[in-house]
Amino acid sequence: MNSIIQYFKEIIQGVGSLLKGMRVTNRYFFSPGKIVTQKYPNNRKDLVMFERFKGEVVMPHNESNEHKCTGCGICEINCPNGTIEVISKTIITEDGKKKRVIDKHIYRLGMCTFCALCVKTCPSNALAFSQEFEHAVFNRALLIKTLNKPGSQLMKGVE
Amino acid sequence: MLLNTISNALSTLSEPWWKIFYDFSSLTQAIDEGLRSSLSPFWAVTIEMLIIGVVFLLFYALIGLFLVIAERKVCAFIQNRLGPNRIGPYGLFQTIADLVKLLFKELIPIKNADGFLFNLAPYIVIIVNFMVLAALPYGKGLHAIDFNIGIFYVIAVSSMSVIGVLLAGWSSNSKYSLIGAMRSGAQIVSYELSIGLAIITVVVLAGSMQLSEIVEAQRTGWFIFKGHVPAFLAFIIYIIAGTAETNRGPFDMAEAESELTAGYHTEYSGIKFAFFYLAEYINMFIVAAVAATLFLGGWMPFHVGNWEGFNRIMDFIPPFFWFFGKTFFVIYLIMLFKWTFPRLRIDQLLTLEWKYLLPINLVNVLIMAFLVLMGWHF
Amino acid sequence: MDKTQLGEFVKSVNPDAAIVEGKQYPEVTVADTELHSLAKKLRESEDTWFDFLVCITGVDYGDVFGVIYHLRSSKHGHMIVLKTKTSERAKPVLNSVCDIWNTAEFHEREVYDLLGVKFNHHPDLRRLFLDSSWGFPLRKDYVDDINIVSK
Amino acid sequence: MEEIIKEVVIDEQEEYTINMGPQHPSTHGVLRLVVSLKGEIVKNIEPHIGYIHRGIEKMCESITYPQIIHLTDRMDYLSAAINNEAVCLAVEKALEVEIPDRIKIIRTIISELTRIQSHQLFWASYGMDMGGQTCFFYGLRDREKVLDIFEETTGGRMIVSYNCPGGLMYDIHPNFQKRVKEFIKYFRGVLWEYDAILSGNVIFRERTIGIGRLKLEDAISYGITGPSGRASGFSCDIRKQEPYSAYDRVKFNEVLYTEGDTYHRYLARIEEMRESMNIIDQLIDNIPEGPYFVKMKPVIKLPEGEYFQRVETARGELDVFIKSDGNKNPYRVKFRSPNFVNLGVLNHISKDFKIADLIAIAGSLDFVIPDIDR
Repeated sequence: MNSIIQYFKEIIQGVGSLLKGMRVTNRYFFSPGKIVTQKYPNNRKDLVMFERFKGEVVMPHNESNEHKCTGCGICEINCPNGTIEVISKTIITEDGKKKRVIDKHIYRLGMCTFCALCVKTCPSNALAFSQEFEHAVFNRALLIKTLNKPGSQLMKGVE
Repeated sequence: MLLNTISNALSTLSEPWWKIFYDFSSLTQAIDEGLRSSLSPFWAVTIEMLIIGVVFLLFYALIGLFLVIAERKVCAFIQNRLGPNRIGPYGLFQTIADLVKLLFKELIPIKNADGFLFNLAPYIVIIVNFMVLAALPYGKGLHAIDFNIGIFYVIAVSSMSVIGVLLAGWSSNSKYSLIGAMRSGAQIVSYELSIGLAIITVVVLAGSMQLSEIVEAQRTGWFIFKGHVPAFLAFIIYIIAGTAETNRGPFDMAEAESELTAGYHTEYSGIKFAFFYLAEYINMFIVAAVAATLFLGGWMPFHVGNWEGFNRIMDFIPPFFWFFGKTFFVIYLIMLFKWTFPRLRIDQLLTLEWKYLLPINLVNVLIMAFLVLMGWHF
Repeated sequence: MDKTQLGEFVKSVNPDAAIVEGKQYPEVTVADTELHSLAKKLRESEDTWFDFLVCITGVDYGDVFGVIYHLRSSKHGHMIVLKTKTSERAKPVLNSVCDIWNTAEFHEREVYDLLGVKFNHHPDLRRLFLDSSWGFPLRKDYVDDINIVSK
Repeated sequence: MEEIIKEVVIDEQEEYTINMGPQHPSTHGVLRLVVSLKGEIVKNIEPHIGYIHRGIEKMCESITYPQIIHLTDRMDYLSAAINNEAVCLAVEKALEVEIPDRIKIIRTIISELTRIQSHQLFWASYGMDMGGQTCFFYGLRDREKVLDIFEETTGGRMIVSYNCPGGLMYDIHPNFQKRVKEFIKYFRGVLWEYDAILSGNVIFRERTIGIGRLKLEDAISYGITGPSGRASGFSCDIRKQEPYSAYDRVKFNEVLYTEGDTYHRYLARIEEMRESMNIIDQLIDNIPEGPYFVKMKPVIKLPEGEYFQRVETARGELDVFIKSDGNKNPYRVKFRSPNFVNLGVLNHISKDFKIADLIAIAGSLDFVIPDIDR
C-alpha cells in the first residue's frame, strides 16, 4: 500500500515541479519584459561603449597635430609580446640642439592582448585606449598601424 | 479547361464566397460535379487527385515553413530574445531564406555510406507525413479521405516514420548516427503503445474510429470535458507520448545535440537534411492536429450548455479557424515543453513509458469503458 | 603538527633527509631512491596523514632535474614540501607515487611531458600535451627557433 | 636510478569507441575524450588534451612579473581576476609588500563577482548540456550584468587584467558600488528561477542524483578541489584555510555536502553564488578611501627563493609556484590549475554510466579547457 501511495506521490510531485518550470517560461513568453539582445549592426549609431573599454591603443593628437610621445620606448619594453615598436630619429631643433623624437610608433593590433601595460606605464600619458572594437580587416597588413599621424610633432612642454 | 471548370463551379455556388469557410463540402461538391459533367469518371478522379496532391504539397511546405519560424519566435520570446528579425517584416521570411540556402547547398556524399538507403531515408519520412496529413479533418467538408478506420490508419502509418530514422542512422555509417537511430527505434516503438491506448480511450467514448464521426460526436461537448478525468488523463498522456513520438522537446534523445551532435541526421546536408527538419515539424503538427481532433473537438466550436448567445458567437468563427486554433494551442504546449525541460536519459524515457504511462493508461481505458457502459459521461 | 614537529617526524623516518624550515612550509630534501618510502610513511602515519597531494612541480636545475611535491593533510591542515633530484640529467628517472595518491598520475604525466623525467611504475606514462616529436620544452636547453622569438 | 621498462598490454577485446571532441557541443572547447562503449554504457574514457597548449609556463620564464598577469587571464578565462590575484599575491608575498585595505577589499569584491559570473555560466551551459536550452539564455542574461560592471571598471569583459603586482591597474569606477548593489538586488530576485527551471525539475533531479558519485577518500586522493570537491565533503576552501586578501574579515559558510554526486556538485555552485553575494554585501559599503596601488620599483625583481601561493578560483585550488633566481624574469613558474587535476577523476567516476550521464558528469566538473592545457 505504501508503495502505491509513494508511486502516486512521486507522480504528483514530479508534475508539480514541471509545472513550476513551465510557469517561468510561460510568463516570459507572454511578458518578455526587457529584450536583452541587441540588434547589433543596426544599433551602431547609439551604441556607446564604456569609457575604459579597451578597444585598441591609440595616440591622442590635439588640433594642431601634436602628440605627447617622447619616444622613450618604455611601452616597447613593457609590452609582453612585441606588439609595439618605437622607431626614433634624431632631429636638430630650432635652437640648434640635437633631439631624439619618434619617427614611427608601430602598433601591431593582431598581436595585442590588451593588457594595458603600455598605457599604464607611459610616463607622459601619450597612449590611450579607444573604444573602437570592429577590428576585422581583409588584409593582415592593415593590422599593423602607425600610431603617430604623419607630420605630427611632440606637444610643447612634454619632455 | 480545368480552370474553366473550377470557375464555373465557383459561380454555381449559391452562397457568398466567404460562406465556404463554414462548410467546404459545397465547394468540393461543385468542383466534383463540374468535372464529372465534362469528363469521363476516370479522368475526373485523376484530376481531383492531382488537385488534392498539389494542395497538400503547398500546405506541407507552408505549414513547415510557418512552424519553423513560429518555433524560433516562441523560443526567442521565452528566452528574452527577439528571434529572427532581419528578413522581411519581423523576420517572417527567414525560413524561406533558409530553405533557399538549403536547396542550393551541396549534398555531401558520404564515403562508405550505403548510398541507396541513405537517399531513401528522408523520402520515407516525408511520404509517411503526407499519408497521415491526407486523413486529417481540417474543417467541415475539408477532408481528403474519410476512412471508416481513420484514426487507426493514422497510428498505423505514422509509426512507419521510425523506419526512415533507422535507415538514416544505419546507412550513414557513423557511430553517432547509429546510436541516435537505435535510441529513436526503442523510443518510438514503446511510445506507440501509449499513443494507441490514449486514442483507444477516446474511441471507446466516441464509439467510432472514423475521424469525421469522432468530430461529430463532439458537437455536444469536447471529449476532454465530456469524458471527465479519464479523458483529461488520456489527453495528458497523449501529449507526452506524442512529444516523444516526434523526437522533440525533452525526448529528443535521437538527436541529443549535446550528446550525439545531431543524432541520426548528423551526416545529412542540404535538402536531405531539410527534409528531416521539415518532417520533424510536420510530425509535430500531425500530433497536435490529432490531439485537437480527438480531445478538443476538431473543428467544432466551443459551446457551453444552454448559453444560446455565447454559442452563436462561437459559431460565427469558421470551423477551419477553430481547428487551426486548437492545433496551434497544442503546438505551443509542445514547444513550451521543449524550451523548458532538460532532456531525459534513454532508460528514464523507457521507465516513464513502461512504469508510469502504460499502467495508468490501461487503468484509464478500463475506467473509461466503465463510464461509457454506465452512461455516466455527459 | 607544526613545522618543527614535522621536521622531527621526517628525521625519525629518514635520518638522511635535509630539512629546512621554509617561510611558509617545512621543506624536506630527500634522495630519489628514498622519496617513495618517505611519502608512503607521511601518507599513512596517523599523525601526519598527508592525504592530499596538492601539486607536483618539475624544475630544471641545470645539472639535474628536481621534482617538488606539495602535500597537505585534510585532517590536520598542515602542509609539507618534499623535494628530490634525479641522479643524472641524461636519463632522469624517479619512482612514481601514483599508488599513494591517484592525482599523481596526471601530474607525473605532465612532468614527463614538459621535462622528460620518467616515473617508474606509472600505469600510463605517455605524452600529455605534446606529441612525441617535440622535445621537452621546460628544459633550459630547449631551443625552438620557430615558435620562440626572443627580442 | 634505473629506469624500469614496462610492457604495454593492449586490450585485444573489440570495443565500440567513439571520439567525443575535439569539436563536440558539450565538451566546451577542444577537449577530446575517446570513449569506449558497451551499448550505451561507458566502459573507459581516455582524455586527450593539449589542443590549445600554449606553453604559458615556458612563456613566463622569459617575461617579467607584471607581464605574467595578462597570461594568467588566458588560463581559466572564467576566473580571470582570481588568476591575476594569485600571481600578484605571490609576488607581493615575495617582496613583503604591505597592501592597503582598499586594494584588498576591491580585490575580494572583484574575485567574488568573478565567481558569481563563472557559476552563472556554469549554470547556463550545464542546462544546455542537459538539453534545457532556455537555461543558457537566462544564465547569460544575468551574467551580462556582471560583465558590464567589469567592463565599466576594468575595461575588459572576461579578460580583465585588473590586478597588478602592488595593487590594481585602475581605481574603481565611481558607479562601481551602485552597480554592484543593483546587481545583487536583481540577482537575488531572479535566483529562484534557476531553482524552478533546473534544480527542482524532476527530470533534472532524476538525471543527476546518484550519478557519478565521488567518495570523500577518492576526492582527496584525486585532489578534487573547488565546488566539485566540497560536494563530496572535502573541506578545501582556501578562503577558509589560508585566507588571503580580505577573506579573513568576512563571514561566510563553506558549502559542504557529503553525497558527492552530480546533483550536489551542481548545487554547491548554486549555493556558492548565494555565499558570494553575502560576502559582497559585507564589503561593498566598507571600501576605505586610499590609493589603489602601492608604488613598486619599475623593474620588479624577486629575491632568490621559492614562493607558493594558493587561491580559490571558481573551479578549485589554483596554486602558483614561483622559483626566482633574483632576476627580473622568474626561473620557473608552475600553475597548479584546478581543471587539469579535476580532469583526472573523470574516468573514475563516469565508468559504468551511460553516455548521457558522461555529459552530465563532465558538465558538473565544469571544465575550462584552456586551464587544462595552459
